[in-house]
Amino acid sequence: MLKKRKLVTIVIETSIAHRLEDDLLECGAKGFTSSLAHGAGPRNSRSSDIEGGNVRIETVVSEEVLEAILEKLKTNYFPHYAISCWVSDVEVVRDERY
Amino acid sequence: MLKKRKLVTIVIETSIAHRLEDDLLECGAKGFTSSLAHGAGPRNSRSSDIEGGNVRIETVVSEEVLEAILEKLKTNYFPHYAISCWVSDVEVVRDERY
Amino acid sequence: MLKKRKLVTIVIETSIAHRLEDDLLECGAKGFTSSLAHGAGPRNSRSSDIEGGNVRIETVVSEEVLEAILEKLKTNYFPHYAISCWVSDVEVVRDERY
Amino acid sequence: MDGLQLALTNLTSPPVLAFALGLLATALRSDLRLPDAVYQALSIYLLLGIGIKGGVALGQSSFEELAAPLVGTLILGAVVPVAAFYLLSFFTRLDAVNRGALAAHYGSTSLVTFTAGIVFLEALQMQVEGYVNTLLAVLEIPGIIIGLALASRGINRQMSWGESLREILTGKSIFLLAGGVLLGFLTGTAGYARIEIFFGGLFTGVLTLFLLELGMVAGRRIKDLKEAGIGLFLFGTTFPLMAGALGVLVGQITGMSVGGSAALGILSASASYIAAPAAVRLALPEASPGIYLSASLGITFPFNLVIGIPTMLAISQLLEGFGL
Amino acid sequence: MDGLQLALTNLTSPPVLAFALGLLATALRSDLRLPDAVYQALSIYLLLGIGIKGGVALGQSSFEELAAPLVGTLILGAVVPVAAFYLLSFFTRLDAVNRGALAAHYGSTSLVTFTAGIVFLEALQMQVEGYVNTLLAVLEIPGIIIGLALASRGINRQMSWGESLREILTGKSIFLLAGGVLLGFLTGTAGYARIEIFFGGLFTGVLTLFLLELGMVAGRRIKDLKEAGIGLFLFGTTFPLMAGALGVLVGQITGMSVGGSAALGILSASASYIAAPAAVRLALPEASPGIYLSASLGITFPFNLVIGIPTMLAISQLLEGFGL
Amino acid sequence: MDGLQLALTNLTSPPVLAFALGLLATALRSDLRLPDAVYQALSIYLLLGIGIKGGVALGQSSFEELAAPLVGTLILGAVVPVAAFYLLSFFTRLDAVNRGALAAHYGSTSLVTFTAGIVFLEALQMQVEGYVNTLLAVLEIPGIIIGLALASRGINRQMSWGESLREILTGKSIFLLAGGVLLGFLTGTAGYARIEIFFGGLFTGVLTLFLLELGMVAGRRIKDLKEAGIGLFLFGTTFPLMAGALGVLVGQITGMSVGGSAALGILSASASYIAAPAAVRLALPEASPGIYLSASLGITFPFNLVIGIPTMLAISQLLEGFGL
Ligand SMILES: Nc1ncnc2c1ncn2[C@@H]1O[C@H](COP(=O)(O)O)[C@@H](O)[C@H]1O
Ligand SMILES: Nc1ncnc2c1ncn2[C@@H]1O[C@H](COP(=O)(O)O)[C@@H](O)[C@H]1O
Ligand SMILES: Nc1ncnc2c1ncn2[C@@H]1O[C@H](COP(=O)(O)O)[C@@H](O)[C@H]1O
Ligand code: NA
Ligand code: NA
Ligand code: NA
Repeated sequence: MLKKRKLVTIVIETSIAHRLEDDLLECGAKGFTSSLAHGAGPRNSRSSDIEGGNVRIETVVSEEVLEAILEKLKTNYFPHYAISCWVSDVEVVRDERY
Repeated sequence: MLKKRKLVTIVIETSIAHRLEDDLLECGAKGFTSSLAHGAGPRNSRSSDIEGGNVRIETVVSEEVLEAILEKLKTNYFPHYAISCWVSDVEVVRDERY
Repeated sequence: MLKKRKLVTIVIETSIAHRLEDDLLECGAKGFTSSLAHGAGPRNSRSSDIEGGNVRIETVVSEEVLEAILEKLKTNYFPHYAISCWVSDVEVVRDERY
Repeated sequence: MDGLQLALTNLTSPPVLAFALGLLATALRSDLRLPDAVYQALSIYLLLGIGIKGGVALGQSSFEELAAPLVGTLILGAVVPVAAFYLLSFFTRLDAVNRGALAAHYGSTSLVTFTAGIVFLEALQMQVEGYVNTLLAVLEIPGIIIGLALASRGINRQMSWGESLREILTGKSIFLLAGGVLLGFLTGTAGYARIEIFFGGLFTGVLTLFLLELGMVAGRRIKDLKEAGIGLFLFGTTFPLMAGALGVLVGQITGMSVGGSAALGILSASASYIAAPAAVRLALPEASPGIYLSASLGITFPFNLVIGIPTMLAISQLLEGFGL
Repeated sequence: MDGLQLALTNLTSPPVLAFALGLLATALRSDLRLPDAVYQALSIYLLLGIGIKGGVALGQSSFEELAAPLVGTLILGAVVPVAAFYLLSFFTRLDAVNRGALAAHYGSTSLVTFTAGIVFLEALQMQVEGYVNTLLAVLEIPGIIIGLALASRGINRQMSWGESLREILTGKSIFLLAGGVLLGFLTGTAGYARIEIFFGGLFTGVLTLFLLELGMVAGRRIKDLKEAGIGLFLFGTTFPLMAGALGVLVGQITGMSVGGSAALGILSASASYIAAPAAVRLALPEASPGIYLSASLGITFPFNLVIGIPTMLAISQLLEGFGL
Repeated sequence: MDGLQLALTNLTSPPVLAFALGLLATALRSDLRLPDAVYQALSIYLLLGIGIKGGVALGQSSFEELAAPLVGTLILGAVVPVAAFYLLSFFTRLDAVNRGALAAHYGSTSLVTFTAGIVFLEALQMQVEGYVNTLLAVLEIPGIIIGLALASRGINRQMSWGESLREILTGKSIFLLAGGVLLGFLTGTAGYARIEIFFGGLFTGVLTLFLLELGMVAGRRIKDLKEAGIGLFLFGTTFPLMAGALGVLVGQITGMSVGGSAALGILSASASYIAAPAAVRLALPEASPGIYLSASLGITFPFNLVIGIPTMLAISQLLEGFGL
């Protein structure tokens, strides 16, 4: 009954968050959920404090979309921005939505 | 030492959040954690923007309680409301609390 | 390509959050992400309401650091504070960061 | 001041401009966004503030002064939603559920439209009775309940009125509004003097910020409008004029001033998009927010800002001319 | 103005009414909730603002004027927590840890009670020395530390006083209060004039909003009260009167006015529920928040709002009559 | 008033003291933290507010009055970033990308420095032309774009200017500032009167709270400063004086008053740390925030607060003496 999907959680400095949200949808994600956060990390070089912290973005996606997202992150985000990303397995009820 | 439990994450429009929190406890959840969020989804038909976004609710529960919650969601929430829900496996230390 | 790590999620009353964040780094976590939250739980004895809710702290760590964190929680936090903690499996791309 | 100038005064008030700026932000895909927590806080402030003002005014008004307008407003609160419900079957092909939901919105009032109207009237040095704030609170609730009652005929399931009513009446918008009236009434002018800078002096400024975000919300809904259809569009622009004119009439008949009657007209013309959507969402999930939000926020709100508000004043001046 | 009227003036001030409204919201299970971020911001504003006012007043007062009240307040800050600690073994069967925690709360002060008191005194056109704001900051800290010291006897583990003290003194409440005093002192009246509308003019309004939420918090704690027991209830209602009377006495002896002495009495009568809980939580996790929060927020705060505040004024007027 | 007193007036203004308090909070490892949502809201308020003021002033100024200063400011906006870019190769060994990023920051302006300057000038009863607020908005944007253009030579990838420009110009800081100017211009003094308490009266108070948090942010960056190197430090303290002097000169030449010229000098001396970092981050990710934020927020901002602001006034008075 429950279907398997991937949950991608991304924490990114505020100034880039809006662009990333657009990119996620472009990669095929059908939705996302964002909330404000702050934190510390190994890099810590960013403008985010001044912009008011980080944004924590979650998106539940299929395997294929996951691939596309990770690809995008690797080219356009990881090299430059204060960003953290982790992936986990989740199950959803209404699988046509994700 | 660590015991298995289920983590249910629900994102729901603000106006319904309070009712859902009550329902979770009624289904047997021993607690929940809520925070403000916003997002986009496939349905996007809701009053939540006007109410100030979504609420992201998490609850760690046992298998049985999970069943009860999903049942409740299916009857009372999924058909009507802007809601997203996913389930994952977690481990807890103090299992009597969840 | 993706490497396995542990995601520790901790919900704790606001007044203790800053100390816990320091302790996490001391235990070897290389970073954390915090956001404001509120909730209900089985204990519900705390000063957090008055301080403005809870803080929800996430940290992605290795197995060894996880052990250290759980140890610390068991001695210094669980007995006294309003705190909830769960652990799940995640995968990360840039494993040297976690 | 002629009609065009009137309209211009209205259109260049800071809250109205901020709403337009919000629409622009969405159109340009700006990353501007008022944090959710702050947006919620602003709406708490606005609801509580207007409630308090209403309560203070209530305490200052004599029974004779208030009785007629109050009764008139209650009648208005019953007639408008019923009229909306039946007129909608003329304008659209919506089912009873959605018509009831819309009736709840148009029967209730919009705090923001009302305040923009007051800003407008004050800019013209029009006198407005303080107790119109009280009338706002009074007009807020019956429309919602009548609308839901009308809609309930259209649903199959048994509606649990008891629990629904509790949820609606303790819902944050109505609780704040009613609680504010209570607080204002009990504290009186002496108490209000101590919080006047906060709840009075800042009001228009806070509203400006709030409308900036509301403009963005409305902007994101613009594509829903296309689906709404021409019937809903016609309803959303003609019904406010009818309901508003009725409101002005009630004001004039019950002895209110030109400005006060215009304000009551604006109240009656306005469609709720804070209290009503929340209540309808809770009690009537079958109704489509795409329809009622598009109509109240997407069509009627801007229509009232631009046309409805000055029209209500014109009608009031006209009726006054008739010696009503 | 007789006693009943006094009490009524106090009870109908906007902050007190907002607290009652918050209690009501919980009782009715309203979904109203001030977002956490906003609640935290309001408390930052209140603490910094009162600190700044205290600092400005400090800069305006001459040494002669201030010396006696300052010394008196420091003595008060030492005596009250010790008295609370020992009296508690008379009233209750609590262990040293919990008695110490309570001593920290009652030895410290409540900004909110104090401000409600000032609102009350000002409504009666009573003059209050500006430096009572400074005394608040002075009285805030010693009580907490003495309470913790008393409690530390009851715990087995070694308390690391160095780190604990740093954590407490840099904790946000105390940092804001002390930092505000510094800022106010350095900027003086000229600088304060530029921020007076913000930190002064809005203060009561912001407090009103804050108390709305605090009322809800207190409402959720009401069931804890039952567990608290009759002893704690008696302590929570009689101790404030004793500590308060002592405070008034100190004020009168050190040459403060009727209003100023009443204000110092209110400070002394009040029990902290912002700074003290945070500090106790950090340094004394063994103590039960269910006990100290129930007592300070659930019992003593409303007691002071309703009875404590006017009583302190009455005592001050009485002592003044004795020619003290 | 001699130099020392001038500096003292400046240093003891509430916003400057709050910044210092924020630095202290970080140094003491306080757990104080303005919630992210509130911090964002404050910056929205400040940007929109200053934009509105600029727009209102724009509407009040005659074309003759404004034309020369406006042209002068545009020239300033082009010259300063280019000068910064080339001087940086003298002061440091940074590559073109990082020099371009710095040029964008120093070519743009700091709202906070500017406001602190205005607070300072007003404390000295200096008259300042209202339209300097307009000049701020004008000076904000060209520097950023020129800086990015200069940097783009240093990067390998193809820069997509179209999309980048859209992202920058609709980015929240610039949108709010420009949108505020529009709103203020359209609403005029009559409309502004209705929101003056909110956007005007509270401004310095809100800025004080904002700087408290900004001080903490700056404090957390202090260790980055060590890595910055002596060259950047020299640039960050001498360039503002040069750019500032140029700004004062432009002011005096274009017929502005002593105070107005000093204000334009302060604008020109200031380095952006709200709009520019966001824009640079989006369009020029290769540049290191550790460098440009350290320079603008860590070095130049405090330098200007303490030395730059009074120096600009001194230069303006000097030039005025020359009869310019
Ligand atoms: N190990 C981690 N666990 C959770 N969040 C992290 C972790 N490392 C970094 N972050 C988050 O990612 C953001 C960016 O990290 P960084 O690029 O290292 O500055 C930080 O501000 C944190 O919010
Ligand atoms: N794939 C997804 N991943 C994460 N969150 C989602 C996803 N889809 C929807 N949501 C969240 O669920 C809310 C309701 O979705 P919807 O009912 O489609 O409007 C959205 O506002 C998002 O916050
Ligand atoms: N089962 C649960 N699932 C999610 N969050 C929980 C759960 N139980 C407790 N919490 C969170 O942990 C906090 C502290 O719990 P407690 O110590 O029981 O008061 C609560 O305020 C909740 O935010
Ligand atoms: Na209506
Ligand atoms: Na006390
Ligand atoms: Na500059």
